[in-house]
Amino acid sequence: MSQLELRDIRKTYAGAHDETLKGINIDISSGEFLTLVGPSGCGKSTLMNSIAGLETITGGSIVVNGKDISAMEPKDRDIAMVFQSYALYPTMSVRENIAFGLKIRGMPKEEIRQEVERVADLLQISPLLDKKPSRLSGGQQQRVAMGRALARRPKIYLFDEPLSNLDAKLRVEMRTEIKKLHQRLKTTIVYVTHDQIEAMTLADRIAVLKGGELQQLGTPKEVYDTPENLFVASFMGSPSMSFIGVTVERSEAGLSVTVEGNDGRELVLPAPEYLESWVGKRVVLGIRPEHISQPDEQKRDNGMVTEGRFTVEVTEPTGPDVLAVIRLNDIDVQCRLDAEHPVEWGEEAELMFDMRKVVFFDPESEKRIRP
Amino acid sequence: MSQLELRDIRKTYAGAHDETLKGINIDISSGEFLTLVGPSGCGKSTLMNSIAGLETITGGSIVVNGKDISAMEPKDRDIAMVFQSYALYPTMSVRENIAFGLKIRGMPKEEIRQEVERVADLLQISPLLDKKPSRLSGGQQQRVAMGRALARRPKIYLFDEPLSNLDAKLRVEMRTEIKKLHQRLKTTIVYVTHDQIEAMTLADRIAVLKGGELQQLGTPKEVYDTPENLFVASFMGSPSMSFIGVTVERSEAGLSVTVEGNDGRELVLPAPEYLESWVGKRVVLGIRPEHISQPDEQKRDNGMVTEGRFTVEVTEPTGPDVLAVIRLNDIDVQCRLDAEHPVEWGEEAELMFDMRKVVFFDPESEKRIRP
Amino acid sequence: MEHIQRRPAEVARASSDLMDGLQRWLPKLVVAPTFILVGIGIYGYMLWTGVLSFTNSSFLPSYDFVGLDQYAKLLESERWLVASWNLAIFGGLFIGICLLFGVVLATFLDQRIRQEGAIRTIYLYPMALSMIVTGTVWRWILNPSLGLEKLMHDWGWTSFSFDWLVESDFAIYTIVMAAVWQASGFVMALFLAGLRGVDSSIIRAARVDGASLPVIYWKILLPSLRPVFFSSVMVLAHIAIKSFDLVMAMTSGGPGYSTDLPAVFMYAHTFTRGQMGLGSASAMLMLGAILALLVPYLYSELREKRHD
Amino acid sequence: GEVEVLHWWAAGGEARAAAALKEMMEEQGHTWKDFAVAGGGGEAAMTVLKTRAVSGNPPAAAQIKGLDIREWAELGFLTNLDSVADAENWDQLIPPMISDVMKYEGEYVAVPVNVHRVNWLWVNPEVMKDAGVEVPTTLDEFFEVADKLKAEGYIPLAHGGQPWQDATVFDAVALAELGPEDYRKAFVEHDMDVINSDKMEEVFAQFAKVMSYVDDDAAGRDWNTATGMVIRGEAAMQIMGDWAKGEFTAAGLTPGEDYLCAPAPGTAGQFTFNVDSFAMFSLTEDEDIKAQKDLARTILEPEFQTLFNQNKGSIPVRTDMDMGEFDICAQASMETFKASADDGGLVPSFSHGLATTSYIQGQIFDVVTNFVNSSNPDPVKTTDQLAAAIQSAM
Amino acid sequence: MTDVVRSGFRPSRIAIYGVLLLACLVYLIPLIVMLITSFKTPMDIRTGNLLSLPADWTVVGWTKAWSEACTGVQCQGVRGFFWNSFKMTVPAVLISTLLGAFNGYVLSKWKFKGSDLMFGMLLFGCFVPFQVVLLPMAATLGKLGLANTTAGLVLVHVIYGVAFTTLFFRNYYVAIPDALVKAARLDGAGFFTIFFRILLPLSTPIFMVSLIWQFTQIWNDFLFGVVFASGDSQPITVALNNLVNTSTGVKEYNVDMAAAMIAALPTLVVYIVAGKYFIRGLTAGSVKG
Ligand SMILES: Nc1ncnc2c1ncn2[C@@H]1O[C@H](COP(=O)(O)OP(=O)(O)OP(=O)(O)O)[C@@H](O)[C@H]1O
Ligand SMILES: Nc1ncnc2c1ncn2[C@@H]1O[C@H](COP(=O)(O)OP(=O)(O)OP(=O)(O)O)[C@@H](O)[C@H]1O
Ligand SMILES: [Mg+2]
Ligand SMILES: [Mg+2]
Repeated sequence: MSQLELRDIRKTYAGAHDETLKGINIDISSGEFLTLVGPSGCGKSTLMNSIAGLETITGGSIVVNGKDISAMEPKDRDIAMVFQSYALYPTMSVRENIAFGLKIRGMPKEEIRQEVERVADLLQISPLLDKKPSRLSGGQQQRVAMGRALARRPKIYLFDEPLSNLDAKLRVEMRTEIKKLHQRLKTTIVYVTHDQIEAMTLADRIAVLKGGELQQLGTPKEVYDTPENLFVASFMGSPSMSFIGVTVERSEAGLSVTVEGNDGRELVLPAPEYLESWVGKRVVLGIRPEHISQPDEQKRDNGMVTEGRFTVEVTEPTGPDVLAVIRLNDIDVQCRLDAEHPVEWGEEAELMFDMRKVVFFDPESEKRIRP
Repeated sequence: MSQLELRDIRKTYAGAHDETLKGINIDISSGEFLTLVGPSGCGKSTLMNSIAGLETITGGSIVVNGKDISAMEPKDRDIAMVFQSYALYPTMSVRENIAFGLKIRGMPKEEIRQEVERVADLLQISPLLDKKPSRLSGGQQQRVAMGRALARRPKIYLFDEPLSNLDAKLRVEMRTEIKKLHQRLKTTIVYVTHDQIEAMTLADRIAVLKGGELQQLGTPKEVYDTPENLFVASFMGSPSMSFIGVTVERSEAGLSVTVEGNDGRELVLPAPEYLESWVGKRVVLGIRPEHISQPDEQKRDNGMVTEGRFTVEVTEPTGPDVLAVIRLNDIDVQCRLDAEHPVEWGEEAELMFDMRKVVFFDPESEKRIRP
Repeated sequence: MEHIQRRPAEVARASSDLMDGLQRWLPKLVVAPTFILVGIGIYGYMLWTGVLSFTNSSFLPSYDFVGLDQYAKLLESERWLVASWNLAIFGGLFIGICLLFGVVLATFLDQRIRQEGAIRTIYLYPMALSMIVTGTVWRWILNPSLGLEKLMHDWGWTSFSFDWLVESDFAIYTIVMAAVWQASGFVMALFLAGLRGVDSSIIRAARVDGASLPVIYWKILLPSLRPVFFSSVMVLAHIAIKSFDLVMAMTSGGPGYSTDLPAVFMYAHTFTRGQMGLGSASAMLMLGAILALLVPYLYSELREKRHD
Repeated sequence: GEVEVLHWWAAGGEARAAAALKEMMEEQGHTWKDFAVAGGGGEAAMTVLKTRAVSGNPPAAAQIKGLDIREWAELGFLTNLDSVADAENWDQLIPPMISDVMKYEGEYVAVPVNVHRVNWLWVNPEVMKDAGVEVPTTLDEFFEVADKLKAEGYIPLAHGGQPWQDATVFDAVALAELGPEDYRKAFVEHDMDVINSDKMEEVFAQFAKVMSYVDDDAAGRDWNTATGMVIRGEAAMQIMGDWAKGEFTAAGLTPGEDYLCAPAPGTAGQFTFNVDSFAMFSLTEDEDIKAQKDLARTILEPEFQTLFNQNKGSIPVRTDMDMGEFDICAQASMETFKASADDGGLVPSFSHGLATTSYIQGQIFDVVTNFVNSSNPDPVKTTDQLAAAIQSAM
Repeated sequence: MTDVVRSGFRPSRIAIYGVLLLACLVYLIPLIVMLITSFKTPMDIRTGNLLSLPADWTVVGWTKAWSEACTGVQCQGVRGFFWNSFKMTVPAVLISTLLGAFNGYVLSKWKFKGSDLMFGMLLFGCFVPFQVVLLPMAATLGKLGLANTTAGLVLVHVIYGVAFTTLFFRNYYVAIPDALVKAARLDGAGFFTIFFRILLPLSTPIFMVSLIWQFTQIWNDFLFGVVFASGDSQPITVALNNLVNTSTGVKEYNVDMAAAMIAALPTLVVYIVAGKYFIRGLTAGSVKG
């Protein structure tokens, strides 16, 4: 239940020639759930370590509830963290691992016991309490690591990819537990993940990092629907958004862009009015798979929806949906089709383009063109 | 382009008291793409190692093109494998890693060079060719490991979770590359993954393992739509299928089952005719998230589709969709809603149940009740 | 009003600063005793020796500086040249052969050998003996009239002759033999440990790639044991430099001074011949040579760590 | 008080003798702290002594000999024994040639224990008889005899290939070839005219010839092993100091009957001496100083001199002793000692550190031992080397 | 990795066993020579050869070496010196190992500016020939009043042993993930708590390596023992040296060999009993660099 401000955090590792964090500014309000995403090596763990006080920052300051804690020892910061690499104490049993932090802080024995059991129940690791970490599977270890953090009631929780090693089913369950936990405790949480769904579903806000720089900070919906730039757009969403170079044209019906299929057939797509100043210029059209689907009655009467026939190059049934690839302007474009109306690869299919949510980018600056 | 038969493969590790593989029978036809899925520790890697000849099997035989190769040395089996742990040669550069197998087989220098470059291009690792593996990120290492296998033209490829460490975007790209590669080369491939989408999209057939036993072998569609048992049903699909205990009833309109919402409101769902013999008995209704959605005009006129109002407990927007949880018969049930018609948690929503694809299980044997 | 409010915070900050300060200094405090001891015990004394090497100290230290005279004398001394050359031969052969034996034995022992534990202990036990004991035993075994040669003659092989110990051109090789006997088992242990530490999936990968067992060891495993090579070389170099005891027990530098090593030379001049200046100069040259060997190692060691 | 005595008499008769000394001291109410460091002819002991001195904690007495005594005294470590010497009248008891060595700037700082004669030839009479030869008195005779012995399948000369043993033989050959006068010039005064002369080349040539009668396995052999070869009749002769007698005695042999002692060939009437001595270090405690002086006195008392020298094979340093209890070799030694002291045939042994500093001694050792062990020894070149070595060490 | 290498009886395996057994023989011969010689009579030694068995087995050599042989004026064998060695070795081993453990901990987990340099300098310390430091060390010990005391000797062994122990521990701890230390710091543990509660319980293998190494090095040391120990506190190596380097009398090789065996016994026992921990400890990380 603490408000956390990161003010221009900079970090250069001793001996490294590049700055790893290049001035990160994030205000996290009390009780907020922030997820941190970004490609491998972008500095997510570094930022987490810096907040916890495990790495000294080389610039900026970390402020909790108005108090600068940048120079404080980690143990005085009252932060709990789940490490990407679990970092379980190998010589201690699961129980001792979870209890260690409580013991050091002088909690009475009986309370510790209760707390450990509560946490173990929550994480479904009660039968493992007396085992050594080395005898646990990766997923079990990860839950113990989480238990160690959850046993405490710190001001702030830091989770560094806490679910990455769980199998799909358990992962969904744990995700739900974390969500419930947050709703109950309302503790401030910073959460690193490389899982799209996790990032989208858990977060109040998402911070997208790249190369030590903050690319975008916003609610999941903002980040997904209105990415600031090409990088964010391509990073969020799986399969990712497809990018097609097009020229903005003006016709009687309004602005439009034209795409050309594999067989040379052209399709004119309606474009939003805010591209007015781009008429005649090249822009990048960003379109997500779910924006290209099989014709749907309900959407058809919208001015921003068009249909066209294209040859499907690849189809991939995923279970609930079928992912298909078509080529537009010589670029592979992903579409998401309904699993109930299967299309074989090589066939032609009637596809509906929903242009209401597509985004456009300036090809030079790679920034999104704002309405 | 080889046909591979696994005949009653058994494997007990020296010193272990349990059998790790308990008689696996799979026929893989020439050019087929088989994916192997199953929870951690179920024996997937063991099976792969056995095929490659790296573990001696304790029972059964491995037959390639009609020839029993069970006793052959790995180097004589003409199989290429990508290891779960990459297993890159730490002292060799990326180039040497990829070239090693070719060199050993006496390919001329110039050809090796070309082949390495071709593979590196394909995997987007050309700039890394002269680096040592220790200087690469996890994802880069994994691609090198793949390159090492792809540089060869073996009878059979074995891939053990080859994409697990790539970020979402690259993963999708690599998946597509593998798919294309397979379409071009038509080499027999056995592929282990824990990624649902990968398993579904790549495979000609999927083999689901659990505890060293084959649970189901079938096309992705078969496995997804008609899982043999509760385990397969729960394992495939993310979020996974929800299982609701219900009693089969007979009414005028035909067979039906009744579910009860959180607030006590009941909804009668139509059930298929093949449950005739189960009337009055308990069965488990397996229903996938995508079978519960917001009302859709197109589907409404089907007899197997019903609607009801339920309170949404949790909502999780994932980008393209919103995952919601409702409670039916005191069980959390996942539904997949359209991102465009958001529902807040705590609200009531009108939901449509598409009973055409739901499955029913015998609660005793946990087997699916077949039509 | 404002400053009154701030006070307690400041006090708290000050006291926590004190604790923090202590925490921050603790690591340095903990290593300090060692570094003081080593600083004096190694570097202080080395400096002192360096100073002495520029004096004409004879019987005990004195401080009449004579510039580089002692070094000049040293380079003219035939005995010093023999000693240095011997160190090169001895060090090179000792380290080389130990590595070879260590690698071969470790490789062989790695092949799922029955009774591996017992064999390992047999290879390792010589390391437990002091060099004095090793020297005494080997001197006895190699002595033509008492040892091996006599044994062979007793067994009827009368033409057998092995008299290296008493041949000034070969005596140094007998020292190599004894030293190898003593240390090669240890190197074997290092390599065996290294081999056991190699990720087994790498070997699997190589087998699938079509490599045969010898190729796997030669091309994959041994190259990846580079750090073990370095550790071994370090330990062996340490032993080589300290093999003073062995030489004294086996040949006392003889026949003549054909098995002299720099350490023996230094010792003789410093302590028995009353030529402390010359002895110090020889010590300095020795240290210089070690430094030349060690610095590249440390450099590569530290550089490698950075890339992990 | 307590006396700590650093010595390298670790075993055998020597140790027994030292034990006797210990007893005598304890009878006088002192404690004896034994500090034995064996090996390498006292090399290890010297190292220990130096470090002990440097640490400011030297023993009361230490076995130091020859010119080293002067060096220690020069550094101010040694104490003045004149009070004991005057009371006991040492100047009268000890020949000046030896007492000089014990003194620094005219004051006694060390006590001599014994006198060894180095230029002895030890002979197994059985072997000689078997080969039909007599004990040689000159080098030429030696070569003749040796040739015959060799022909009979004996090893003519038993020897251990250690630098100091090489030097011991060289010592004897040099004395025989150069005569006492030039020997002194060369090895005590380091007169370059003698060192770098034809005579010296001749010495090396003869030395090489002597060494050619040594067996092939000599390298590294201990001197007493070599003596054992004479005792067992494998070898006929050995050139070694009179400490070799201890080995014969231990084997239960009687001098003059079972084995013979003769002057090394060509050195009859001449005497290369080697004196063991204890240097006395400055101490602080009065009690200990008293004990130290008692020790000095006790060492020179006839009782100890007899006991010790009988065990060690040497002769007493006191010329006034009754030699009746000694064996014939010792008696002969004493006679020659007294006679040569008068006629100038008495020379300090360079090979045992009585003639020159340890540095020059070491340099000579290096040249000599290298000469012995080189595959084609060249007397001319080696003479040059010897000159250069001595020159550089002066 | 042994699991990957398949066993079977091919000719190559016979060759491998052949080489290994031959090597065993070579390694064992000196020990056998020592052992059988120590049970012979001096007569036997002269008439027999290296490997001939004793005509009649006798333990005279052993009893003499243990309690009768002269090592100076005393003729009480090496018995007393045996305990001297223990008195010196045990504290020196423990102290140097503990210091090494702490140093290794700091140099791997609490690096500070210059700590790598310090480590390098420490490593270099392994290579100083000990003869060089005798005199200045003697002077220092004299000034400290530790000359000729067991404490002084222990100090010397600690100084020249700590470089190796530090090297062992540092290389071992480097392989332990930093994240453990980080996690403990977040859990509120301080410098010492982390060491004692987290790292120390993990350190058994490397402690074994360090203890074994130091024990052999210190037990077998002669130079420091002879120089820095006074008369009656000399370690067994010095006694052995005095005993073996007899200057007169017939060499009693059986006594020499028995004394050598006695001197080597503790280290041999340590190697044989703890040898497997040694390999295990090395495997656990100290080799890596
Ligand atoms: N101790 C260190 N010293 C030097 N550079 C480091 C250190 N730790 C990390 N780095 C570098 O800093 C960068 C950021 O690393 P960080 O671990 O924060 O990445 P990340 O975003 O957590 O990646 P991942 O998703 O793979 O966990 C990387 O380039 C990495 O190589
Ligand atoms: N060398 C071995 N010795 C004994 N048991 C082993 C060995 N290797 C694996 N096992 C056991 O065999 C079982 C199957 O292991 P395997 O590696 O095949 O699992 P997996 O299905 O690949 O799991 P994951 O998805 O985690 O990679 C596990 O219970 C494991 O503990
Ligand atoms: Mg990270
Ligand atoms: Mg696996």
